Amino acid sequence: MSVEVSSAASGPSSFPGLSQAAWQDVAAEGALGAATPHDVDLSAEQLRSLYRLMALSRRVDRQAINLTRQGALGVFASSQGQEAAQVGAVFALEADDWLFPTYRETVGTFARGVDVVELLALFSGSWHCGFDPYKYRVAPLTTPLATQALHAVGLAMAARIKHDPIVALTFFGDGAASEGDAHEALNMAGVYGAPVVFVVQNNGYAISVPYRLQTKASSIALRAAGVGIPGIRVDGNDVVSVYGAVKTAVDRARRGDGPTLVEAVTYRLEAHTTADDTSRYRSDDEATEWRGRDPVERFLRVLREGGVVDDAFVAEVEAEGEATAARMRDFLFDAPAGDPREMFDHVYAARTPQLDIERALLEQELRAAEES
Amino acid sequence: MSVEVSSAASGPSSFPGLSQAAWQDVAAEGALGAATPHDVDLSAEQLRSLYRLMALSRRVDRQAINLTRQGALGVFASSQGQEAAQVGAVFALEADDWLFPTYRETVGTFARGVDVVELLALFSGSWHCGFDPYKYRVAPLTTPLATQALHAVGLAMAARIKHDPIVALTFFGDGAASEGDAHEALNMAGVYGAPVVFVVQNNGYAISVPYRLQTKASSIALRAAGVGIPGIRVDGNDVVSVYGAVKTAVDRARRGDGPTLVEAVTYRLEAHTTADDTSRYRSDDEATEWRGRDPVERFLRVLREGGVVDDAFVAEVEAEGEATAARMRDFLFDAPAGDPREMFDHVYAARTPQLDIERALLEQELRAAEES
Amino acid sequence: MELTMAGALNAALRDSMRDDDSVVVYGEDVGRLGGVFRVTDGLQAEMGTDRCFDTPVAEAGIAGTALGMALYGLRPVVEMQFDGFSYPALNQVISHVAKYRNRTRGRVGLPLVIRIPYGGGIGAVEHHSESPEAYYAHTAGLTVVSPGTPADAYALLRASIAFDDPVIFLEPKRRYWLKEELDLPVAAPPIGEAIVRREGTTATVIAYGPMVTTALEAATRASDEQGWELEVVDVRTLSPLDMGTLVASATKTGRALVVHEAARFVGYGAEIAAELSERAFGYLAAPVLRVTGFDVPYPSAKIERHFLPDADRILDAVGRLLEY
Amino acid sequence: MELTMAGALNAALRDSMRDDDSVVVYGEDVGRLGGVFRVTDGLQAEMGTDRCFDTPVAEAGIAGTALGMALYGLRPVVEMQFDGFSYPALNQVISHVAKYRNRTRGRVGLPLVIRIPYGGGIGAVEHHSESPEAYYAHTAGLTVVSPGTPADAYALLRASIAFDDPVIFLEPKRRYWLKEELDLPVAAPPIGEAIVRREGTTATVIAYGPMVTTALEAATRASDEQGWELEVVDVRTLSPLDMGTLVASATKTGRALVVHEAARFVGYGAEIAAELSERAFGYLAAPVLRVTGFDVPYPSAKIERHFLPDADRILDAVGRLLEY
Ligand SMILES: Cc1ncc(C[n+]2csc(CCOP(=O)(O)OP(=O)(O)O)c2C)c(N)n1
Ligand SMILES: Cc1ncc(C[n+]2csc(CCOP(=O)(O)OP(=O)(O)O)c2C)c(N)n1
Ligand SMILES: [Mg+2]
Ligand SMILES: [Mg+2]
Repeated sequence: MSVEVSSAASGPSSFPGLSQAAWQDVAAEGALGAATPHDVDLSAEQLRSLYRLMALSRRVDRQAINLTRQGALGVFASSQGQEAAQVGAVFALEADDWLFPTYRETVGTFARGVDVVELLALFSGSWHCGFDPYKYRVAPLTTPLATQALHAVGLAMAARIKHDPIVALTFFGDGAASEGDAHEALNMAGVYGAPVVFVVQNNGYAISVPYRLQTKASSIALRAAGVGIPGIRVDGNDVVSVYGAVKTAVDRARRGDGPTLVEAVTYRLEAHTTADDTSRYRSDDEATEWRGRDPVERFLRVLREGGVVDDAFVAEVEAEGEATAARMRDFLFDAPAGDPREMFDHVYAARTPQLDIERALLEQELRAAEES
Repeated sequence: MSVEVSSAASGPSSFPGLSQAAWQDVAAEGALGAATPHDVDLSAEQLRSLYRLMALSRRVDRQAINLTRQGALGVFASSQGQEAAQVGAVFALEADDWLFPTYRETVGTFARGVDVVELLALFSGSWHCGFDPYKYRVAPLTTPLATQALHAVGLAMAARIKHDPIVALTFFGDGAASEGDAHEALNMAGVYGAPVVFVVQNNGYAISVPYRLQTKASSIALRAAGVGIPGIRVDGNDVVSVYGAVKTAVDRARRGDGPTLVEAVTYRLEAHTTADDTSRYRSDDEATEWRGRDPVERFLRVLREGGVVDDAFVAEVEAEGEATAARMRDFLFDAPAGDPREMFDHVYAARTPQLDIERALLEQELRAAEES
Repeated sequence: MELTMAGALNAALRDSMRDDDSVVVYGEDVGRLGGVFRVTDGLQAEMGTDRCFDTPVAEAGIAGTALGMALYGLRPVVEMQFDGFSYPALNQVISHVAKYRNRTRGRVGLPLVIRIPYGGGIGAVEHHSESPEAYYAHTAGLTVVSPGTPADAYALLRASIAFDDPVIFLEPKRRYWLKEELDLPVAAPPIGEAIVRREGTTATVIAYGPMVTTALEAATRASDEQGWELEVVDVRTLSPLDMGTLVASATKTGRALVVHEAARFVGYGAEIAAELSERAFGYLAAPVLRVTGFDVPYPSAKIERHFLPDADRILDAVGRLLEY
Repeated sequence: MELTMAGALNAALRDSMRDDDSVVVYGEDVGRLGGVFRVTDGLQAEMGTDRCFDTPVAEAGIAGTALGMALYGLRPVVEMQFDGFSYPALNQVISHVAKYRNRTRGRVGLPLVIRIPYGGGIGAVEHHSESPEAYYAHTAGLTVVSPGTPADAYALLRASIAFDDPVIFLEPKRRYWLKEELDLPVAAPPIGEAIVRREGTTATVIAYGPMVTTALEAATRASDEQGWELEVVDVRTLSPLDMGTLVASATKTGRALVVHEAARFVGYGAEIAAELSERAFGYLAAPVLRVTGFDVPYPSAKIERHFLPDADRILDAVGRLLEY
């Protein structure tokens, strides 16, 4: 992480005269190239794994929405339509790598191996983060937009300082990309050559606000040029392309060649969250069009055509999905509220005298409630 | 300012198969074109004005440094070496346009017409902003980096809503460009097509931190591509080019065609402020090299060669500079401290009861001090 | 007409925009969607996209551009979508919004309103139930307002929009659905005045925002169950604070407590307790007590009711006040 | 060896880095320049650019990356160049740094330190003399420390770096040049303990950071000029606050005041006044007074001395305490 101290910026030097000036223009559209083909190295086994994770993810997502309707979750942010972007991206990670998700990446986080019941704690209201970040090398699902991107950069900087060949991958959305923190993260990652991969899921909306009101840029990937790091724009509904693009970025980071910004263009098929009403801001036609590009069905079709999966495998995955859904119902319905006294236990490593006093007050309230 | 609600982002759509992926790469260097010549429409009269303002600015700056050494100013941030960037830029504004400067743009603000004694209040410690922003259409010199860029965008948005054909110009530095606020300002200006011109003076340093530790981007102008607005990189030591580039941007904004980011590449010849010590972080050689590109001397040379100015004119400007310097000495030396009771007067439009109590306490302290 | 607090706020925005062309409303999802709580519902349709529009997700940007707009003579009313997402704007608010009039020696006032739905009790996920009033109230130059009733929501928001200094307008989101019979436009005391919502003699309960309802409920129960007559004072304007009304009540009853959801330590209640202890010294039969949320990050939905002050916790504190 | 507070802080950083490889120091200009106040002088030269390095100008970035580093097991010590430039990091600090242990149910502690030179009295331009302690102290999950002497600067900074929770370390910049004879490493009470710096019987003066010197000066003058023996308590750790020491002193003297530079309204002193009024109720012969900066944005250099509490203002308040 040692960075050379350079001499001053040197730029265009000209002094052409009194009625002639000179300058360089940045092309308005930036420098996004045409889509180019890349070979991707995925075995049949891996392709099946990808399908399995996407199909399970879809089932988990549907079950979560149902659990919300039934009151077992307070709210849920669906990933339907974004399975390829999320699963394809996390599939490019190695065991020791770290993931920094948002509230939107439940299925990517699930695909990374986090137990689905622990994962949904945020939405069930049992605790903010229900899993152990160190166990899974996954940071908490984060709601303040773009903030976790900086955490990923910091962790990647630390790994570089320690000479650990690991990579941090962070997701954020097209909306979050407008936040100052997103810029600071991209720029700092560039300066330190931090081994981090930024995966922007451009799903066309930030709640009700469509992409064209979010930025004038034709692509979020163009932000990369502004901070001097590589950028990639990929079809976020094509899991192989997402995997290939993110793997390229992950490999680059692991090699010590610094960060990459990958924009995966996709679409959120469901509402922003279960509390949202899409009819206020987008047409059914639009959603229908995107349903035609459903990443799970699309992938299954190609896999079947390629003879990579057969009916038995698909049925097996379906059964596994049902079992997972059953587990969600079993553990999330009427899950115990937990002991309210615990709210005092994790504020600091050790409880302060003031917290002891407050805990005693709550204790007394709880006892009074029991008595009456 | 009405912005169309678009359909979802549509991006690369491909589904090439199982071992072939496809994506678009953003070229690492972005899309900065080569320097191209542009005609600039400046009369001999205007050229002389430009020289006059730059030469006066230099004199003002030197006097300010001296006043700091003598204790009349608490600190001062020199613009020496950056006169072309600042004067060239503000020269492109019309009377009704607005300027949003930082602590660095004293000479640009002076060139805009702000009284030099009022201007230096920030540094003399008599008040934060010593001039009336509405009188000059100049916002206060701002120290929290990049914050004023958002104020410029907001003012420009308001002007658009009111259909006033004015432009807001804001300066910031290569360091400030790393702040989240800079990104939010650029992006929001793009979204609303706000008539604002961002002039980044890339002077190679943020205090001691050289450009190469500030960002990996080869140019700050490339940020423009990331937010879909036009970007320009110009030799900041060539006043004609700066004027030409900024005028192009100002005209575009006034036409209703939105914001532009102009990067003026320049160099701060003096220390960051009078409290800074350059020997800790940069070589004399580097500064010497840039002194060879001194924007004031360079311009004077071309003007003389072109027969635009003669010795008499230069002498006249010099005399005006001396008079200005004398005025600075007269009004900034032993300037009265001002009445401390005034600190309660501008917190709100009307003094609150609590402030009345506090003012009474100070009143009593002042009376006690007088008595003893 | 019966209106919810959200409806009253919506009416206040609409009426202000109708009366004054310079009022513009913007923020995340406030346009087409009408806001995640529908407080801006219908404004874009009626007023057009110049007067009510959506922004990118950029809270510093929202606050910073509002400053620029106010500098140019508009009266922006901007929304932070949730309390926990008002923090990215704190630098703009503390460094500039609060200080601009003073920085410019009184030459530039900023007539702008920052609306923030705040507080807990709605079963939300983390960062959506914060009570940030102390940050704002401590910042000189800000006027901080929080209504406790639909009528006040209407009257105070209209007054805030007409105000010539920046107002942080804290909307108690768990009371958005609180209903009241209203004849618009309602009259109410102006910004800067507290109000006695219920007269009493036993002790004074000082509340604001979401806790006004809770305090009134406690007062009803105190009277019914214990025969205690609590005087409930609604602060209404957190800064500048109407200490006169508070001191008058506390000196009358001789006992006072202040209640809020926010954490206790260096919370808003500390100011009231400290100042009452000083100004009513000699009149107080007991120390001023604070009934607050705990000094912990806001907890998850399933246990939030144990964090939030309720009538029981208030009555318990009144009992302690009476034991002195 | 005689050391200034800046020198003591520099020594603390150096010694911590020597003792523990996981300590890294970064921020704006802390590397090659050694910091604008030279507190990090020489660290990059000795420890290399992996252990001490400059950052782009991005305070949210500094705080946010520090969190990520701590998550990975390093102990980052980052600098906000000035108080007024710590505000862009508030969202990261309030939403994450303060809450991460709790968010993760105790699984992830964050051993990081955010150093902030703060306060006025050095003739600086606006935004360079802020006293933001109330914002931090009100935020559950933060530990807030401010040394008043060079010895404490050394000991508390070392303890903060060794601490397993995030510490906001507020350095009273006007005391950077305050000198003390020190034998390093100095021993001092740990984080969380206040200290009686001078014993007395007439009244208790509670101070921290830059005001410790001022309070001691007032105590000397009180004794010399009036024969009043003031007890001076240095808070040292603002959060969690050692109320035990404060209550003991106030109940002993029966009179107390708290002094700070920050504005009074909802300031840190309100907490101390409120809590002392409650816990020492019955022992206090007078209300707890607050001697503070005014409720105005920090003024310009030429009049800042009229804003800042000084020995005169303290003695005047002691006089009022004694008149009750
Ligand atoms: C700092 C911040 N501001 C506002 C919000 C409220 N909010 C939650 S999600 C959202 C839209 C995010 O859009 P995007 O980043 O595109 O992600 P998506 O939901 O589409 O996955 C907003 C504004 C927030 N969570 N954090
Ligand atoms: C938000 C903020 N952070 C830090 C500072 C402290 N600071 C003052 S000037 C400066 C460097 C700015 O560099 P640049 O933007 O390139 O402007 P220049 O001084 O070179 O004109 C820093 C870090 C500040 N003023 N504001
Ligand atoms: Mg989105
Ligand atoms: Mg610079």
